[in-house]
Amino acid sequence: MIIRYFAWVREKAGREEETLSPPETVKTVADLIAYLATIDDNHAAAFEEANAIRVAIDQEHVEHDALIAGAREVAFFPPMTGG
Amino acid sequence: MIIRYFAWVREKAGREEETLSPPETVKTVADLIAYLATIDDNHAAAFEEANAIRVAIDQEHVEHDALIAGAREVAFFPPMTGG
Amino acid sequence: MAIEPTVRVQADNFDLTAETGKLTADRFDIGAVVTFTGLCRDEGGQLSALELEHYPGMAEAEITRIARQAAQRWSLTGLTVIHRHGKIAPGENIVLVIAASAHRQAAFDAANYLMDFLKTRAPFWKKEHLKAGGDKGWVDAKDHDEEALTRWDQS
Amino acid sequence: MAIEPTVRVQADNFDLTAETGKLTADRFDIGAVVTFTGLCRDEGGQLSALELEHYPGMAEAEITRIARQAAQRWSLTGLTVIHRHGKIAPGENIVLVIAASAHRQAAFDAANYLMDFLKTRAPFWKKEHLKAGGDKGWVDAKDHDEEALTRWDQS
Repeated sequence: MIIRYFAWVREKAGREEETLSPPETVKTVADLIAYLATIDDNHAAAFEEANAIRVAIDQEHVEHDALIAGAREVAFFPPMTGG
Repeated sequence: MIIRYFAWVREKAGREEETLSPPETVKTVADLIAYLATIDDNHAAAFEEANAIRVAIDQEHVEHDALIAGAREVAFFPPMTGG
Repeated sequence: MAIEPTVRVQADNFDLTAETGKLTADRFDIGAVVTFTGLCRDEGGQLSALELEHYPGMAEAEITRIARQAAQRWSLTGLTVIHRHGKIAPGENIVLVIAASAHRQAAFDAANYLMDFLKTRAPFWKKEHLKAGGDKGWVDAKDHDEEALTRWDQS
Repeated sequence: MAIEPTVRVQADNFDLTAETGKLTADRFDIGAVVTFTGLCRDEGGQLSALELEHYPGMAEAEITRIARQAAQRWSLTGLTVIHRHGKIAPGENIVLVIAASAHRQAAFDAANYLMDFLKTRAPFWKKEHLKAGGDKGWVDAKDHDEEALTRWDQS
């Protein structure tokens, strides 16, 4: 699974993307966030304000309760400020 | 007093403008319309549907009950179709 | 203080980029520019031209009056209205409204308001000339254009 | 059938007249074209540039999704969205929406809808770079942008 980070989530995580295989107990986006936050201090900082973080699975917006089964790419980013 | 006509009011009246001095009994726009309609057949045709006709006094929209005292220019035209 | 609108009534066409550039050049307080362009439609393919008759003097005065109302009501950095007169071929431009503001909704609303009031208050009249020769007479005013104004009533 | 929108995400600037011309050329069924241009503001005079980070691929996909919703909801003859990324100087263009329609209100509403949804759904993030060096960090999303969406709810 490819994990991508944007804006301040990217800066805090200290990376643009990484590829990893979360354990089978990780079912939802919220589970994935909790799992990623345990990787190291950078990841912990990136996900400190978990509620503020928006998520896309395979480039579509999803909520934190979405299931990640079958996801190829999961992206984490702050609320968007386009336009 | 200058009287101006536009669009189908102009075509029916058979003229773009004319200068005339209505009698003192002509107080309002409605009075002026009634007076003009008596001038000849063309004028009668132009004002046949009096309710459909819009009026401006000195280039500002007015209603048919507006007073014409002091008016320099009175214009008659159909509902506008600009834009 | 409300800005002073730019109003032009002309036979010539206008250029969107050029007119917008006049409002935005060397400024850093504009976040949003909304333009409205009205064009001559001819879905039936019958028209040779639309002829726009206008009341010179009053056309400029009335558009200016409406534009000043918009500039009072919304916080704008610039407002331009250009209305063409004379014969206009199908597909050509008729009218341009440009509203510039710090924020997007003021620009959208001001341009929308301007167009609603221009339709029923600006002294212009349209006659349809036919390719086959002659004309279809004067275009009737539409009731729904008059009704559209009520949404701008302020309580 | 709803038209297919044109969506571009690019570093380069765009031209209003040229982009509008692509939608209107050789057509006689368009009565109204509304354009919205979003520009980089800098009222305090502190910014050297706004940097727009985006999510390549998703940015195009999400804008296309929003644009198709607008094309379903309103009767349009054309719809173009161009969103820039990278460093943008104060006063420069950021985003362009063009909605063309037979009738004016559809064009206004579609462009207005597009901008509301782009603000909060298109994956772009703004960072403010300062003339004095360094940056002011990432621009916060605004609550009122999220609230603006509720007016588009359909009953």
